[in-house]
Amino acid sequence: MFGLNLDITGELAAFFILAVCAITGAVMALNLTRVIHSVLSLAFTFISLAGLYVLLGAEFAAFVQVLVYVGAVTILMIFGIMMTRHDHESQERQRPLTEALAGIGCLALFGILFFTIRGTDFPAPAGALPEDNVGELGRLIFSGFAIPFELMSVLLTVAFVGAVMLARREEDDLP
Amino acid sequence: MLEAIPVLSLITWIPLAGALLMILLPTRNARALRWVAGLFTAVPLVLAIWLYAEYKPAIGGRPYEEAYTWLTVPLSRAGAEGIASLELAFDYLMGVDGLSLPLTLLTGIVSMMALLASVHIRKRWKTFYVLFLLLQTGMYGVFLTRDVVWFFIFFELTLIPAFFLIGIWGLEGREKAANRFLVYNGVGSALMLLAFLMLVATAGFTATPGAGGDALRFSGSYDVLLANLSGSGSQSMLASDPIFQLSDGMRWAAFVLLVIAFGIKLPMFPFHTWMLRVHAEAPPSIVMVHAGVLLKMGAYGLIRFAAQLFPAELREAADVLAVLGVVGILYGAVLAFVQKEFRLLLAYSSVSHMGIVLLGVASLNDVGLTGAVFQAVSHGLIAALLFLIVGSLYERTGTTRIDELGGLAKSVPFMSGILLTAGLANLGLPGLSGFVGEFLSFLGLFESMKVLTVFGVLGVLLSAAYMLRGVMSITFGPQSPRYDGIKEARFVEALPMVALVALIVLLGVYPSLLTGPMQPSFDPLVEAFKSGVGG
Amino acid sequence: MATVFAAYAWLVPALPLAAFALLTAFGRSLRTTGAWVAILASLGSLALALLIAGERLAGAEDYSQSFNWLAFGTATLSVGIDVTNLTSLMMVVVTVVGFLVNVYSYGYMRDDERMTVFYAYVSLFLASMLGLVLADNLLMLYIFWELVGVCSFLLIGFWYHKPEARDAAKKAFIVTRVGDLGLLIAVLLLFWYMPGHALDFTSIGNVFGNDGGAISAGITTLIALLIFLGAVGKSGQFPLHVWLPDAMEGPTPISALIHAATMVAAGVFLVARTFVIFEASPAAMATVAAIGAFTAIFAATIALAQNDIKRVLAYSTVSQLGYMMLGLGVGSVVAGMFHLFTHAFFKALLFLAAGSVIHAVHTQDIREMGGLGSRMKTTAWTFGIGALALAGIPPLAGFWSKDAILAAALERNPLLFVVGAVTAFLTALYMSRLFYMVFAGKPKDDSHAHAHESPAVMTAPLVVLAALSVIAGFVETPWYGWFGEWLTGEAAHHAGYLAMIVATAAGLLGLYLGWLIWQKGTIDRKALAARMPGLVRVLERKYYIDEFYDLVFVRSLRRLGYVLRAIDGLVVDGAVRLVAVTAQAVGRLNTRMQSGQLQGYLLAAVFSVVILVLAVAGRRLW
Amino acid sequence: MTLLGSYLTLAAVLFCLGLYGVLTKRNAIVVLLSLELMLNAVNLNLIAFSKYGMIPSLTGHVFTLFTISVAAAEAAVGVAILIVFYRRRVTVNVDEFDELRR
Repeated sequence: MFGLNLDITGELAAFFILAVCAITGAVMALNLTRVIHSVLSLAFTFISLAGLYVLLGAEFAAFVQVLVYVGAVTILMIFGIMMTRHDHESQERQRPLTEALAGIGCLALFGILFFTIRGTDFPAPAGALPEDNVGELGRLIFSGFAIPFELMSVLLTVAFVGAVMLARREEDDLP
Repeated sequence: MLEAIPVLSLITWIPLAGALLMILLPTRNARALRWVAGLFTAVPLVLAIWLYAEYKPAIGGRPYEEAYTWLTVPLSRAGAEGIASLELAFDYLMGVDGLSLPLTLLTGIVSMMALLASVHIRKRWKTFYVLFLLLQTGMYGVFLTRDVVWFFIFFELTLIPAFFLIGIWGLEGREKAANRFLVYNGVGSALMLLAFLMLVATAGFTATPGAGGDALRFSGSYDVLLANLSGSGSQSMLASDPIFQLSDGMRWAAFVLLVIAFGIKLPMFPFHTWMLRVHAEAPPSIVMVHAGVLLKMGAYGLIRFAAQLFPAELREAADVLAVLGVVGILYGAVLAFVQKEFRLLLAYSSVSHMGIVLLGVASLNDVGLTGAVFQAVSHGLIAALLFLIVGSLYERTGTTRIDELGGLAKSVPFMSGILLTAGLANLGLPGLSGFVGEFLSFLGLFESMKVLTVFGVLGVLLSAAYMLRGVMSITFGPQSPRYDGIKEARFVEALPMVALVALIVLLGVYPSLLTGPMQPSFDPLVEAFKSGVGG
Repeated sequence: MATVFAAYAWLVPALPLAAFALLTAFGRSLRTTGAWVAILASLGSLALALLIAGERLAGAEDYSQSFNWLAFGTATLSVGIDVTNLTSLMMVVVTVVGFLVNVYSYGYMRDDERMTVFYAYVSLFLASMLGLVLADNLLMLYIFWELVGVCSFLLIGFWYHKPEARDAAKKAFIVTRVGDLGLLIAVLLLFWYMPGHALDFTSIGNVFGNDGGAISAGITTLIALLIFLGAVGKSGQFPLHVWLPDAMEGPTPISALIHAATMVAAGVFLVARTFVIFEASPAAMATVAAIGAFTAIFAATIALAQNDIKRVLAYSTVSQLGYMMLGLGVGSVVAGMFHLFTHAFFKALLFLAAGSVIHAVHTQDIREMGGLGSRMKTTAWTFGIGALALAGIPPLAGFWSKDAILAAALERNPLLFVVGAVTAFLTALYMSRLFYMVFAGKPKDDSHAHAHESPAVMTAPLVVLAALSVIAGFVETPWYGWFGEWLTGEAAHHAGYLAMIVATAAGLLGLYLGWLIWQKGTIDRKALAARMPGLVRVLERKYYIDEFYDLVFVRSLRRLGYVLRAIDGLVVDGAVRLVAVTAQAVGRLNTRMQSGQLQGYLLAAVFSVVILVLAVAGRRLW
Repeated sequence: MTLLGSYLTLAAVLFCLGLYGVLTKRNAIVVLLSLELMLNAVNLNLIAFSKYGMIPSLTGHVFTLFTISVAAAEAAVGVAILIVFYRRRVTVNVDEFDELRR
């Protein structure tokens, strides 16, 4: 599957560029010491993923991805950073054992996933997605998935209220 | 007439209904609570007596059986050939036979007596009676259900109320005693569950041949297990499939698990230590139920499951069981001899007497099995009586230590007389019920293991030594002035005492009353022992 | 002749049983009425027993009747009654003595506030004893055997507040239980070896009577010895005799009824009842004879050195029971049962007379008595008759029965005969000692000077028994073997006059020597005792057998108990605690791993997932 | 031959990177971010399957949308908790998050 006899199509090329961007962003987010940098490089990853979504024909998902992740989540995180102090990050204790174990665990998990993916013979898709998939998506959400959708809105409201309640500074809540 | 109503279910569930009703009653009114508890204990007892009177040994318990399917879970066919459908069923099966009938009656009697004795309970009556009624449902259920899943449920149902009853209303060391009780019995239950799962998964199926293969139905029905394990079960082309055959190793594993599980409950020799604390610390009315009925669930389980399902294995292991029984008899007796606390003396005495039950089971003949059940019932009554008196004495004197008591025959001649009678019954005096059980067990075992029996018979001598030492130190001799003013038994205490003594005498003089219904139930089992084939 | 009354034989034990039930239920409110109930019940039994015996004398058929008691698939245990000459004889003995003792107790126990309890116990005893006698099979006999034991236990411990009575009762119960175990095992053996699991005496007689073909010789001997072990326990034979003297802590009428006339004789009765088994085993017969002879002489020597009036009589009882065993052991049921028959009367008489003495002087120590003969004429006279009968002086009852045993022994084994003769001499010696120390001489204590004769309700039974002690022997004399013929169907053989002469001579010699020592003072007994201090002490301490048992059995059992208790606590329970401690340690270790930090938990979860996936689906990856 | 395998592999890479971050990072904000990364990897899978799966369907898209919404809610609550925690302990170090133990 990863043999060199692949035809270099436009999709492939775009996939590779975006994949490299996404991975780079993620790796940098983990490696950078300052939190704000991490957030920004992760935002880069999110954007790359949005590109991949477009590539996969999920324009609406890509749109939401940019809107929510890059627009909302990242900004939320930055606010979070701004409201807390991060001046002792440099003198962090090193935990080589934990890190090594976590590395081994993650690599092992990746190995399993990789070999599984490689060993699986994916059948060709039996059809194609509709051309106007945003409209189709809308119909789907408001018909078949109407109840989950409504529940989702309730969840968001509750989360919103909850977040406000939690973060509200109360006089008798001070340390 | 009794056949027309679901009498077994009524016996089992009426106490539970009483418990639910009682939750609704006001807590303050102890009198009303007591009457309600009494009513809901008395009704099953009356039904049990009625059932006992109606029961025809020749017909068996068939007219009273109840069977309902509660829930079926279809299982995937797992690709096997020749199976039309496969389902896992949870049935509600109730049944009675000569083995469970006497124990059901015992449960009713002892529960009633313990309820009368519970006048000593001075705090939180309501909770006490609710738990007590729950416990009754569990005990009746254990003896009356014919489904291993329900057996397990009922078995556990006895555990939890008993735990709280010991832990809340016990004497000084109650928490520890309750913990011991729960841990040991929990282990026992776990082993039992494991064995049951093994059995249900391999031998719990019935196959109905049909178009497109057999319809297989797995359930916990005891009768199905019995039939399949003895090879006389439903014939399916799958019955010969190795998956549905317990290998020898598996059979042995299940057998040993069951023996240990019920051995803990009995208690069998090395597993007895939990029961000492319970005997010593639990409130008297609960010890009555505990020694009177709960321990007998071990005996019942041993015969019902270990013996009836695995006669061939039991035959192989009979020597070991008999040795354990004899060791238990002598060990318990010698230890009882040196105890200073009367309740502990009685606890070790129970160890000793349950060893006799084990002997009866290990004897592999109808005499011994009759003896084992008789001994179980008789010891239930005697232990209940003994602890009833112990409770009454403790309430008056604040101690049951042998060296602190003495000469009580002076101030409480009636109770002393009852105590002496109970002691004599416990040491196996002929004419009282204790003798019949012992004698039959020894008689049964003597057929195959003569020398061992002689050692067991030595226990009879030792039991005389420790019982007389205990009883006579309390009632005979000069009375300490401390106990001059103590009062004789009240009517509500005297009534169960007299009733129990009367029963003990009755069974001692006319044992056929109890053995009559048992006999036919043992016949197939004895046949199986003789032929050596499972079943 | 038709069996008219035998059909009602079950009433003989049932009457006292009913009295027992009545007294137990309403005891407290009855008092003297209760005593009358018991007395009337025993009178009823006596009358019926006499009627049955009369019927049998006229030659009625044996009567038996039985019911299923317990049924199994394979066998049936039954209960039933069996009226034969042997059982009707025993019935008469028991009811006569029982009735007389009941009457006597009315005077003796008059001041005791628990008199109805006493009568209840006595009635229960009579019922059990009569049940034992009538039992038609060994199991039923065993049941009543234990019941009489427990009645004996209850009555010994009647004065429960006395620690000695408590200990004596306990001892009596446990020591006899040792013997009972033998009987129990014999029953078990018989059940499995007898064809058809039959335990009734008729079947036993048939099986063993036909030279025991069905059962091997070894098993026969074993069964016989085990049955004999039961008899040894009940009849106070060596080495299980230790309980009987202690049993004298009970009220004296009880000593007369249970521990002299009836229950202790049950062992002899048992051997007689199962005599076919013994006859089938020469070894068992030899054992019975040897144990009997040894017990006879052994107990007689102890009786010489005891100072408690009842203990002397108790050892005398042990000795005489040994005599009966000797009689049985040399093969003569007639001799053994005859001696049982006569002994019941004169020993009951002696005990009741002793009770009369104790009632008067409130002590049991013969060293404190003396000179009572003049104040208690009836008692003294009747006691004297009893003593002479016991000493075997012709023509009193004891002479004839003792002669029958000695004659039988001479026929079988001269050594046993010599032992018997020496015992007869010793018996006469200690009886004369007892008589002289109690009734002759001067009062040792002023208070005893005012002792007076007991009321008529107590002396009347003495007179009746004395009369019986005189005449009871004439039913079986060397010239008139009617008793033996009636009992066994064949006349007893008598070895001529040698035994008779020797027995009489031994008795007279003993009496004379006793007269010399304790009455005339020709032989100074203090000097005699000083010559053999060791022997006297050994005899006084009863050969240290109690001490020996205490050391070997009681103490070692208790020590074993302590060891086992330690083991139970440390090993059996310890193993459990070890499991608990291990579980706790594991738990503590786990607590430390529970740092509360999510990342640690998650890491563990990741590894778990990896391992799980590899374990479940690892093979499919490659 | 589709690119499905490649997308899945990429998602696996991102997932494992996110997991590594969650496991090792001290800063609670970075942990939250890594969590988002893992969720994104899942989303990528969903969308990839919705196009290249055996039966292409828009259900994957719908699920992605839901996931994103939940992730947003989660991030909001997460940050709020973080701030509350910071107010109490004056740190955002995950090592100090041991309330489960107390």
